[in-house]
Amino acid sequence: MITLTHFLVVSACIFCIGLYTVIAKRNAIMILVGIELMINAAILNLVAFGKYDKLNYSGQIFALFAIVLAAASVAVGLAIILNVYRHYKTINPDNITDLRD
Amino acid sequence: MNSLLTISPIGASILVVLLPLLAFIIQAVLGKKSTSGIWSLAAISISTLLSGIFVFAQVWNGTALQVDYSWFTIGEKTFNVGILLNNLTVLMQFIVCIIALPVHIYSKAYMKGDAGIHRYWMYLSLFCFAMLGLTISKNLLLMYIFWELVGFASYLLIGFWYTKESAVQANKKAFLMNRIGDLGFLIGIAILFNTFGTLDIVDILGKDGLLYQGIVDQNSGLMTAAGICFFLGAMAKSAQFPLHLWLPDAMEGPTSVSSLIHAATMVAAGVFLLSSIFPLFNGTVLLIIAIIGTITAVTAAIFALAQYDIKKVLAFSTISQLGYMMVAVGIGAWDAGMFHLATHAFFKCLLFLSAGALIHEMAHLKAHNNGDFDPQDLRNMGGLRQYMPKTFVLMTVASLALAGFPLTSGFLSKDAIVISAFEWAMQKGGVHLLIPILLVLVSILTAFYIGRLIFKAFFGKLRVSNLEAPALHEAPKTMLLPMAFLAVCSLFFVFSFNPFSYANSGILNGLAVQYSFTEIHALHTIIPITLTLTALLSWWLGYNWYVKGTYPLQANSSWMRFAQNQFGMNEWMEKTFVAPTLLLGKASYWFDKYLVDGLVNGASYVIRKISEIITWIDKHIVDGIVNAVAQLAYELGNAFRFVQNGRLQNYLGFTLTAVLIGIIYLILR
Amino acid sequence: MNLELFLFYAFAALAIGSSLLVVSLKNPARALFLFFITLFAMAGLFLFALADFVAITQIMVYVGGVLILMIFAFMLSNKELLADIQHISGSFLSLPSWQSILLALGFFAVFILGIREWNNDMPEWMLSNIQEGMVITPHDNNIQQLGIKFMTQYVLPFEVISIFLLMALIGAAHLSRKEESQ
Amino acid sequence: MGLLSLLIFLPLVATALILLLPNRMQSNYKYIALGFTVIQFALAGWLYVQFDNSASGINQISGFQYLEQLPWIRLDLGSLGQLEIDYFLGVDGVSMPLLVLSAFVMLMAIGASWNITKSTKGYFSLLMLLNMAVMGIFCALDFFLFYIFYEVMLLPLYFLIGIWGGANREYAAIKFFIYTLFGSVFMLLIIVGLYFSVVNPDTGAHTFNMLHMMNPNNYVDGSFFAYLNNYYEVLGIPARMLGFIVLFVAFAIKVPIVPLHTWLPDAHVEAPTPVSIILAGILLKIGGYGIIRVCYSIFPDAAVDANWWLGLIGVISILYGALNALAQKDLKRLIAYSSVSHMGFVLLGVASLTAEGISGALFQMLSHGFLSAALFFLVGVIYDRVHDRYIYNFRGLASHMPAYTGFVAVAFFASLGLPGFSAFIGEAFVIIGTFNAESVGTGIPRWMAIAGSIGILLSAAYLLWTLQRMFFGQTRFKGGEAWASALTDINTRERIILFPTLALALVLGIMPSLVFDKMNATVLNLVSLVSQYL
Repeated sequence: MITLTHFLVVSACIFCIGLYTVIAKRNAIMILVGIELMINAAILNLVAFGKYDKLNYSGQIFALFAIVLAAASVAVGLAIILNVYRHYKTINPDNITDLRD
Repeated sequence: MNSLLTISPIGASILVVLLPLLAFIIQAVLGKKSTSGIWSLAAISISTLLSGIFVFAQVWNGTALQVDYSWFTIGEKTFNVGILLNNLTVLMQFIVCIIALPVHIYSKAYMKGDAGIHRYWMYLSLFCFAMLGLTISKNLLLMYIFWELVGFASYLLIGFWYTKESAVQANKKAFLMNRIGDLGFLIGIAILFNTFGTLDIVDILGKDGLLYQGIVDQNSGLMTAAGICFFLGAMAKSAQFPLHLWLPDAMEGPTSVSSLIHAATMVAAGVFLLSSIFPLFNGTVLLIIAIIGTITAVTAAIFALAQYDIKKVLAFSTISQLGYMMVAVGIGAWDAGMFHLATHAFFKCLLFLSAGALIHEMAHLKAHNNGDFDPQDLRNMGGLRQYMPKTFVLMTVASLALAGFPLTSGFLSKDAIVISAFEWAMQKGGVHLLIPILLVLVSILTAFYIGRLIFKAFFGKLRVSNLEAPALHEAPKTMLLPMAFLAVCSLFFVFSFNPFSYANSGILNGLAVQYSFTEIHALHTIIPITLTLTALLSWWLGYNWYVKGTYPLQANSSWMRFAQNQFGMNEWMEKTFVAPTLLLGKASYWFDKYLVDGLVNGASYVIRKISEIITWIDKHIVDGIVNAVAQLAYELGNAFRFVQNGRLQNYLGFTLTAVLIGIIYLILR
Repeated sequence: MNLELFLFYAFAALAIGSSLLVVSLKNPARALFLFFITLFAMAGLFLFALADFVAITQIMVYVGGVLILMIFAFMLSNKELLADIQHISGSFLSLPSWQSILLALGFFAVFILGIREWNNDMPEWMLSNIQEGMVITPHDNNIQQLGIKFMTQYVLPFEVISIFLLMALIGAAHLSRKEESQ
Repeated sequence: MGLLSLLIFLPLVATALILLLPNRMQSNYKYIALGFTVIQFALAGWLYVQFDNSASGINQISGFQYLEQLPWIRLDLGSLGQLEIDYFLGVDGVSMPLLVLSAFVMLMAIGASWNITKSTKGYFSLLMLLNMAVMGIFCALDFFLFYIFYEVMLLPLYFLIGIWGGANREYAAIKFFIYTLFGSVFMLLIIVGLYFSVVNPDTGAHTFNMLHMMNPNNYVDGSFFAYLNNYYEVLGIPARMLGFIVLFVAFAIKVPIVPLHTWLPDAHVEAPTPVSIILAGILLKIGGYGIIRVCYSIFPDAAVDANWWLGLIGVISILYGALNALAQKDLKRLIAYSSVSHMGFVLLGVASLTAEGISGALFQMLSHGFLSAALFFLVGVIYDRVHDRYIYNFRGLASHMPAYTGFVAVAFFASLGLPGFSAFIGEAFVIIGTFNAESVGTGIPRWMAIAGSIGILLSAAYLLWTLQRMFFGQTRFKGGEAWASALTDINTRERIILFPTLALALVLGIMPSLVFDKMNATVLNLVSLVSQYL
């Protein structure tokens, strides 16, 4: 029997890996990848919980919304990354420190 | 205006004074364009005429006239400009005019060709203005003004050749010594103003003057002080011992100036002043005047014996004669003093003019031969009688008058003084007799030194060697004529028709002074005879010594040199007054610079140092605390600064860390 | 242990393992391809949660769209890629930075803690739905139900999200176009 | 707008005009300044002629003329009452001649500034500002207004010395400034003290009106400066005496008196010629004026007590200044010290408290005003030409520059007190008045008069000595031929400036009534005001 806890644990693992990617990776695309991982973990949770809501299908529907949003964010994010790259000739966020004090 | 048109004595006298002023102004405006002196000459001529005809003749032995114009008001006191015409003032004014005129004429020839001749005429007119004004002033303040102006004109004329160092030293000395007297005069004025509230001579000293109204005790210390102060003024102007030092030096001026200012008129102003305010003096002051006069007469006569400079001899002679006049004032016979003043003015002026003629010729001789000798030195002269016979005659007349030889004016006036002095001394008795005896001695000395001058200058041979004597010739007519005029005036008949008795002289009768002593008839015969005989004796001696060449004394003996140096008084003065004053000046400047100013600068230094200390405290302690706080904040900030490194991921990491910590906190709570 | 559970563990292990590899690989190109596997595994996991349509969408959108986009973007941008491939520097795996690991592990611990707590106290609505049998079963026609829900109950979010998607795409296109002025 | 306001603020218009005109019209500034000062002088002269001789001034408002009184600052201070500051102007016999003198000296100063080239804009505008302040000081009858003008005057002077001065100008400027400020700061304290002690009898408010301060009835009983029931003491000095001393020191610094005079030689020597002229001609007079207008009129009781010391200070100033002058080798410094000496007569005359003495003192101020201005101008003449004024570097100038020497001689003789010139009248009457003082009982002994007269002798000594050293003898200059060609005789501009000055000295010396008539009533009133406390 696959319980909810199984999903949650897996999703926690994926989320933490995504978190790590976002913080640690020195490549903007990889950061995007990390974000996608975290979104996927979230979607997994949505879907897992959605199993117990047959009346509204809310889990699956919001999972779909999230997928769409993720896609949009990736599109925009990539566009930004391309611009950044054009501008700084690098996609290593460590080298882009305009926010620095 | 009216008074001027009708030529009242007052108007005329004002005109007499103002004409030279006008000449002075015209000359000043024209400057170098006018060298002829015509303006000055015209002014003094008209002045003399006016003074003689419209003033002297009108007022002499007539009623005294006076007029006042309001000048200015200070507080409640009004000061007037007044003119007083009485016998004394018109006489003085007339004397000044009558002396000034020949001198002007003489100067025309004497000063011819001098580069500064325009200044000469200007100064001379200024002097005449001041001197004439002085004579008729009714107000002491006004008199003081003219008194100082006279000194100023004298200053200018002494320093006429201002490139000559000795001349400018002399005029400075003259002015400063006169200033001492002037201060006495000023203090005297202050005392009178303080006592009487007015400075009007008539108001104070007139018949019913304030002096007699018991405002102040005549013998009080204040009045004595006033008398001494005025006498101090007169001392300086009339070159009385010890303030006489300026007069011999003043001979640096042109000789014509010396004759007018430093022999005849200005120096006599002191006597005139004392005569004008005579009632002011009490017994003490008069005695002081007499004593000082005697000392002056004696010392100056001694100094005159040893001088070689012809003008210096005459200068000391002037001082000595002024001493006589002072004695006359001091014994109360100021009319005799004025009489002597009048006669002395003529013959001394003549002596100077003659000396001027000699110097003129000697200077010509020097210039002609490119010689190197002092044209004024008696030792260089001699035998001039052959070349300048007329000058010789004129000068001899003047010398006789100076020596008091009968038939001359000097005989009359000198006798008047000496006899009066004897009478006064007899009255007082005792030590007072010393004064007339000394006067007799001076009279003998006078005869001797003037004889010495004549013998040295005119007899024997010209002592300047290797020169062609014929370059010498008689003085020009323009010079001789005024001299002749003065010579005539040096004879007895101008003053009295009786050549042997001064009692009938017009001046004495006109001034009519009430003597305090009784007349002793015997003296009136004894003294003139004694004086004449001793004078003759001294001339005989002098002739033997100087002409025959049997000079018995060491010419360079220390006594002679001592007398020539005026007993070293100049040096003594220099050492006692001038040097210490200058030293005091230097000391006070040192004090000012290093102590007073040093104190100020020191204070500023101290304040600067204190402020530096405070600045240090402020910078390192007060501000230090503030800075330490700021530093701490900075260091803290710097410590956490790496947070703000611009790396998105780090931001995110920190945010998440914070969230994580928050969550853990919530869990553990 | 039945097959279902086994498959679940397999998929889970695949997802976690591949994502770990994605993270630790130095070469981004390889990482991206590994990410592909992760997404497939995730889609598989969705199936176990009875969300077949979501799983399909996941594969279509992510694998067919997003990932291709990423690879293209990567190819377009990263000139260092070739250099990285040519000079394989250091280890095969990139070195993780310890702070990030700490943070990730921290979060993981918190999650696990949360899950454990959560098991003891399930929410009301889940318990009531379980009791009432309102639970999706493998026999339900999910796709039909989803379509009905989208067109009825969730029509407004649906329209909003479609417009949003349009905006995002236009925005992305605008951002990524070459600026003509330069 | 009253005539006095016009007189005061005319220069301000000139300042504005000068500041507004662009720099390329630089050469016109001096004409503007000259034009306005001429108008001002004419106005002052007209006021002088129109001045009613019988005005007694000092402490009666009816004795002042050309009065202007406008409420200026009225501030309700709650429990402290109303702050009452008036714009109150008026002149009496003391200030009227000084106004004319100021305008005249200003005219001279502008004439002397003709060759100034260094930033003329600033120079002339500062000069005009100074002009305004000086005029204001002589006209102000409100103590607050007086103080404002007094302080405003410092500023332009500081810059004029500090920027356009000689080698050591910064030192001199700061010294001058601090000296004066030192005095005036304490003056402010006394002004405030007076303010709280005096009430305006009409409004009942405290007032800065100087005329009210002169009336004992206006003092609040028991206030700090009250006449009656006043037991206040500071360091054992009674309050009113303290007030007198502080005010006296403030003005005495300006006069200057002897221990406080050291700013003067430095400031005079370093200042450019026109500023020296103004310093000597006007600034020193402000001190004397202040002593009469403020110290003696407001604190007559204290003045009477302190009289002996004032006389002594006067005598010391006379002798000390003269002795210092005797030791000087710098011509300008010599004249600066002679100023100290001559201004000592002013103090002595005022201290004598006799009509003659005070009149003499005022006359001496006027006379010294234009004579010292002329002397500084004359120094400026040779300094302009060879930039040297060391006495021993010149010899026999008389042959080289006869006209110049003529002017110098006249100026020297005029200032050493030759009768016929104004200084004589001033000094003689100071001496006479001081001598009289003992009879009147004002506490000035006679020996002070005699000691003062020695100052006259010394002044003759140093001036004649200078004349002898610099002007007479054979011509010889330190700078040789270069100097000989540089030392051209005095030019027309300089003649135009000097001639009226010396002529004025002569005219006033011959007709002192021109001045005495105007001031007589005022002086008598002052004497009667003060002598009731004798």
